[in-house]
Amino acid sequence: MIDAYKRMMNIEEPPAPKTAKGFFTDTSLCIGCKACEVACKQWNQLPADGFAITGNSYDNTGHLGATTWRHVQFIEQAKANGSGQEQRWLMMSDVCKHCANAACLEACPTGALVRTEYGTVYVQQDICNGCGFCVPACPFGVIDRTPKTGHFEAGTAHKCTLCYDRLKDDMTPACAKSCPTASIQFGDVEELRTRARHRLGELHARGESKARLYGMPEGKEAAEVGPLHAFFLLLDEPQKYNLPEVPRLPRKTMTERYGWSAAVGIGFALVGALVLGRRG
Amino acid sequence: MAEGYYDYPVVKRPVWTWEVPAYFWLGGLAGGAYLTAALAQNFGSADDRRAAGGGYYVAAAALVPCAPLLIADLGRPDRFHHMLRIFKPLSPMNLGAWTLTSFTPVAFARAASHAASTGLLRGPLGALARLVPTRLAELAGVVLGLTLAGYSGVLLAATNIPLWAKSKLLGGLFMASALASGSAAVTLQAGRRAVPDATLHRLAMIESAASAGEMAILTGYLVQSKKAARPLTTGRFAMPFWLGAVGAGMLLPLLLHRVAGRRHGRALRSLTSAAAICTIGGSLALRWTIFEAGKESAEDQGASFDLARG
Amino acid sequence: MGSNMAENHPVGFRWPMKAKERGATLIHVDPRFSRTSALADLYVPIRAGSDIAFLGGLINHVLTHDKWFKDYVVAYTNASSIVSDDYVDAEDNGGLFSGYDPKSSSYDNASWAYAGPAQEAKEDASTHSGHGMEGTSPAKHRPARDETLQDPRSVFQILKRHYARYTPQMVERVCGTPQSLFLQVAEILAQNSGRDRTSAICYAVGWTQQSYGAQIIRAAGILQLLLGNIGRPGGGIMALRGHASIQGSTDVPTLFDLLPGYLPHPAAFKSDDTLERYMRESAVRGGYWSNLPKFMVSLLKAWYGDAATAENEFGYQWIPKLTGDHSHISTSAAMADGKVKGFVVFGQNPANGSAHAGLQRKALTQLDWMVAIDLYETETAAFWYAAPEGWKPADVKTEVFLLPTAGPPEKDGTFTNTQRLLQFHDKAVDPPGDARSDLWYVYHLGRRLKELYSGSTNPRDQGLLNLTWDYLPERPDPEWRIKDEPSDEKVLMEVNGYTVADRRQVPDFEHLKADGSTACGVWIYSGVFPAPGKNMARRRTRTPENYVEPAWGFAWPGNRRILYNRASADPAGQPWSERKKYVWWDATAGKWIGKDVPDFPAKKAPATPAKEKGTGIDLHSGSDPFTLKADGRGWLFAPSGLKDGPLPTHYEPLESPVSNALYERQDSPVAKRFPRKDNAISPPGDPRYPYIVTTYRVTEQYTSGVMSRWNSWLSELMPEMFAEISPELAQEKGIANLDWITVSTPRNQIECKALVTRRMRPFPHDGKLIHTVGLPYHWGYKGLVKGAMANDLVALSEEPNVYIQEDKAMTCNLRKGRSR
Amino acid sequence: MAVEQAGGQGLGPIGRLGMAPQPMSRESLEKKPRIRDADKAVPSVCPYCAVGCSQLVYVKDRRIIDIEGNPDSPINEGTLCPKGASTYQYLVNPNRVTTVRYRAPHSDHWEDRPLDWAMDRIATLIKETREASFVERTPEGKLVNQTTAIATLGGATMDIEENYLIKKLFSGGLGVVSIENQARI
Repeated sequence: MIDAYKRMMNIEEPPAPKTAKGFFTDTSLCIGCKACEVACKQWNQLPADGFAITGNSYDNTGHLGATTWRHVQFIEQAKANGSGQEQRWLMMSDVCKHCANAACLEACPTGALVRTEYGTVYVQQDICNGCGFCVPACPFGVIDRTPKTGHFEAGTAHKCTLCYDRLKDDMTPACAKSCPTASIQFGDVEELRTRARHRLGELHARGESKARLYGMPEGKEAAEVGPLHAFFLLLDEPQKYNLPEVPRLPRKTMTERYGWSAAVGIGFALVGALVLGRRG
Repeated sequence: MAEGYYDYPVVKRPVWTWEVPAYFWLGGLAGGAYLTAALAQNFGSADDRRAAGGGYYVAAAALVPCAPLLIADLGRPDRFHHMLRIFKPLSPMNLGAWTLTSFTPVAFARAASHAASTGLLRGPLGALARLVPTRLAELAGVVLGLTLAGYSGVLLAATNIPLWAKSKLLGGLFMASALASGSAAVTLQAGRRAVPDATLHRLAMIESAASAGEMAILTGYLVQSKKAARPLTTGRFAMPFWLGAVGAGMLLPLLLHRVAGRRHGRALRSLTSAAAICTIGGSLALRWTIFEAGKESAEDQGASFDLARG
Repeated sequence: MGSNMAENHPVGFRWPMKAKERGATLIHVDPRFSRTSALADLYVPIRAGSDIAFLGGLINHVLTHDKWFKDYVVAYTNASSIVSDDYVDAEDNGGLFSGYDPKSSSYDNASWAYAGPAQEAKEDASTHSGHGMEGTSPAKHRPARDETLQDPRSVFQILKRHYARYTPQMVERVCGTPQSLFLQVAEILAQNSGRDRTSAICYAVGWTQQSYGAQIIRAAGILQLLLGNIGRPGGGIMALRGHASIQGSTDVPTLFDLLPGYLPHPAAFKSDDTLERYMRESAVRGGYWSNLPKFMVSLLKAWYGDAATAENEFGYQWIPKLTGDHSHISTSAAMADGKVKGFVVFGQNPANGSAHAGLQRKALTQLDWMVAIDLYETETAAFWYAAPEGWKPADVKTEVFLLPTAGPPEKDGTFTNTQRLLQFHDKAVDPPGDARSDLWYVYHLGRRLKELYSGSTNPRDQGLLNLTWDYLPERPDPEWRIKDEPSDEKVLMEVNGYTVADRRQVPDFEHLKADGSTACGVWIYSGVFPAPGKNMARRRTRTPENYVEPAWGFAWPGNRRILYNRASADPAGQPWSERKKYVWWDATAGKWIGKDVPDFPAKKAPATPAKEKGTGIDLHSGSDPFTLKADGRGWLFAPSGLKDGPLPTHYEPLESPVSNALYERQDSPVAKRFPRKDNAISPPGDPRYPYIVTTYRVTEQYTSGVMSRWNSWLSELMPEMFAEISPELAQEKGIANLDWITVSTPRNQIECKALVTRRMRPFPHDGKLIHTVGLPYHWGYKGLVKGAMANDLVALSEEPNVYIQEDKAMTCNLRKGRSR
Repeated sequence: MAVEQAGGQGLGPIGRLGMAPQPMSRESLEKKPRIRDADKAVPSVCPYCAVGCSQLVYVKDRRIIDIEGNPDSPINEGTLCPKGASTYQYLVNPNRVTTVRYRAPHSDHWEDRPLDWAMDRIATLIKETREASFVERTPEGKLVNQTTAIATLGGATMDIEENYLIKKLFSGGLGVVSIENQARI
């Protein structure tokens, strides 16, 4: 009976945990070439999302989505009549953050979203039934569902898998492998964090005063979603990159919201009992 | 000039379509009707019990389209059963699926046992229905029904959509709306049968209490949501929200009940029925407008930043 | 400068980025703030077309502030050489050098020669040119020198005078670059050069696609020689070439004015009527080019095999003689006039990618037949029905073939990259359907033509009939479906060269002979296949202990990674510094050793004196590193080889909104214009075309788009044609971001969307602002994404030395709205 | 595995239901990179710019299944730019021309023709044009043995062996002088 249920529900014993893997995306090294975007699409055989110019600098991708798992942002900062030296063109390759406390994973009703043995967050395509709850749950707007009628894995949720398939063979994820300037670094999360702290120190010493890390355990952005397994070195405030200051984990406030709901229910029951009981 | 990256939204627009608010509405209505019926069974007079007993039928009937609606909204409807792959109360969606799955048979059983007790259901089926442990079903049904009525708002709130997540009260609001519509449905069906005016008055009073509570919570909700409420209170959903959900769905029924409070007979029946229809419709309008405006809210970069400020 | 490396060579840019992390300073000098600028330590804006003024300013700074590397300059350059008394510098002649003939718009360069007896001066007066300039260098092998550099006729003094007016103020005026920024660049370069440090300059078509492109590169060469940055690790001038094997197709070459390995192509307008005269004219007594006869005869033996004998000049007469300028641009003009009947296009797209694309398309309609060979339907293949001109197919007579071809993993073959590195790529799969490799097409076309001509006794057909053409493998590889694929390695073995008698591969070009006993297809590549089964281009061995990585691929010549690397050691043969140690003289072993293959006779000691009576590099001393040069020295001043002057001089582009601030002469006196009705060029300061327009590429697309616009992953990243303009220009014209605009030149007009960005800036010039319009040229009328073609706006013109059009600086007008 | 890595910090016993232990699917357990069982990985060179990045072309059942940067290369060390990373689609693409297309003079459409026929026809056209335009001597009597009525253009994205044969055939064999390529552009 239980076996039949497990078979029907595709339930298997998860593998034993291994060292956590992640990305350190150092935007100070990004040249905006978008190799990561294409390498990702190539490896994962993702379709293009359409052909329209946005007019927003060189970013014609716009945002991460069900079939875009790396996205390079282009932030032009310049003053009128400013010299070239004051001008900045920030580039940043955005990706799923693989949060320690992942809102999408917590929202998932089917267990399609799992934390893998590498500590990453992964959508199991043979489980996901496309309920769509993970989509608004993500505080970063990463995960999305493909249209129900489409050529690519229709109707299920998608996002960066941190190349789960490649990790199984100790291969570097496609984006990090392709990155020509090591802006995307892949490795053991702990080691990457050490590297990131060191790098930040270097940049601060060089006078890059606005440089900061985003997604480290000590950062306030980790308050709810926890440290990010794909974290960033930014050259400006997180909002400039569309990153929330303190990304929310919905579960944190859920009890309270249930409480209000229950209170209303109980209150109504009491009122009802009172109204009916008065004459009864 | 946008604070963030051009005017791109921070969070993703929900992919859900009309089936979801429709399901929330019906599920809530079912839970509310069941609770009202159960309250009458346990606390009401014989008239009340007779009048409100139809609430079980309402609950069962309202549940019929729920599962199909929920399944229809899935990206992969063929995998609907994965909803029950694990038990994960942390996920309101999972909790809801389990609740719907368990509440539906309970509600049907209770409706059947009620039908058997009123003689509507005879023969072997009736005999079977009489075997249903009424008290247990009632208790279980009330808990499940309330959960079904109450989780939907929490589900929406358990996201990062500013309109849904900013206030603490969306769960309570949907619960109140569910109870209002559920009790209204009971009133409505009672009004079609020969029940004493006093019972109708009492049912109307319960409904009014729910509507008044809903009104109060809505006010709190809007206040708490602050600027995040703008897609709902202004813009293209403002009209259906203010006129439909608030005006026709809460204020009008309250007014009608106030008028009905001093009436009897036909007038009372007409007024309570009209109020009930308004409440039920308003409940749908509330769910639909908040749901749809939530999608617009997802595109509000500033509201998202606001929501996620430390 | 002249390159947008981060965007167009992103993986190449990996290395400057690494260097930056290790403390190097990256400077980007460019009209646009590009992705390269964003990553550079210093971004320096410069008005498009003013590069020589900028570089001249740097040269002047280095000279006047005594920042030049004296030991290097005195020993290794021709700074001390004395120039002919007849020489008149452009400074003293309104921007023209001596020897200018306004009628033919050309120079007689006799007066630019080193001072010497009349007879030798005459020997110098060659008209040879092109890539073979070094080989044909007639400069006197041991010119008179003044090592104190004080002689007013010395190159050093001429140089000083020539650039004296290229002051920071002048740079600011001409280039629009703030003086402070310019001086920063000058100081960084000066401080980062010398014994311990080197600086490198990277350029690309931002320089070459100007009417004085070669001279811009020359200016960089002068600067690098003065700073001691040539032949040394971390130094040099790096041409960032744009195509997988464009270096290879230049070396081999498929260029009209050259034979393989930069041998000058015989021409009827030179004294090339016999092989002997050709070789006498082309080979110089001094320097390595004295070996030219060995290379030429070996080439003829490779081509004509046994039919090439001493009696028939080794088949020399079967090689056609040039009768003029047969370059792509000139041929296009002739084609438009109906003078060309047949056209074979291998992986090219002139209907979109070449200058004056509209005229190119018209030219295609004048052909009798055209063969396009590509993986995709190009604009060129589709001109007869899809061109924007809207011709009715019924009115187009051209017979058109589109042959499907193979991509690199579908065939064996060798690419030569931008570092002269030959890398072999192995066949992984068969090409699909009827697609065949270009090698297959050329081989089987040749085979068929030989059949068609078989039996002909007409002398003019004998070249074809005698052409060695035995490339089919002994037995086809059973793995592949296509059985008649020629053996690529057989071709490469011919390219390497072999002994005629016993057909053994020659180990390198040192073993080639002028007596017909050796054959060699491309002498500079000799050594790539020194023995059967030993394909050096296919080597993929890492050498972690040596960053030069000598066992990865094969760099010509002779696997040398840095040319003239003798200059990495001081005249005594010792490294200039420990930090910059590269190649040095090992006195104990009596030979040159180091990280790289020494680009110098292996056992020639530093103290070896020049043999006054010798030939070739015996004429050079042991401290003359520039072995290809007749005098063994790096040329600050080019006494020969260039058609537009011995020293780079600032001229304005052929189309410019301003007049030349430095000279009376406005633009290049010898650049070729094509004065045709359909090729109007707007005059300087033309108010109808007040803006500068420059064309370029972006990372996400590739040239005319054939290799990227059929690719959805790339197309979605850059989906539409756009023009980049500054907010100032946008405001002046009432244009908002993404508005449609129309850009026009006297040739044509195109419409596209405006991308308004502060990355574009107006340049102040004499109190006015000069605006620049930036146009990527990736779009066309075929592909997943389509758009207007920037090359429609470009004029036919030719830089005089290398025949390249000017499209990095033109003038245009701009208006809001669509073109129709 | 540290709690932080596993995620779900601060979850109570109810919250952990369904999260720990967290079942996986068969597909997830069996997940593997598609190149694990490739028949071969063939070294190649990127067809785009001249940096010369080395690539590995993975082949299974005579089809390309993946193209990536070659980590052994001292030039790119496994990295690629977006164009290089898209090489797979450059080759495996439904828009590729895989038949010989022919458009007769004045015709308004392409037609597919056999490869052999096209090759014969092109050889004939070359011969005809050459015959009609060949110049042995200039009016001044200089031997030139050339034709200017045929021109070739290309190819900078082609192999040196191919360029060599083009030069050899068209120049040394046929007397064509206008042999040019992208380097001139």
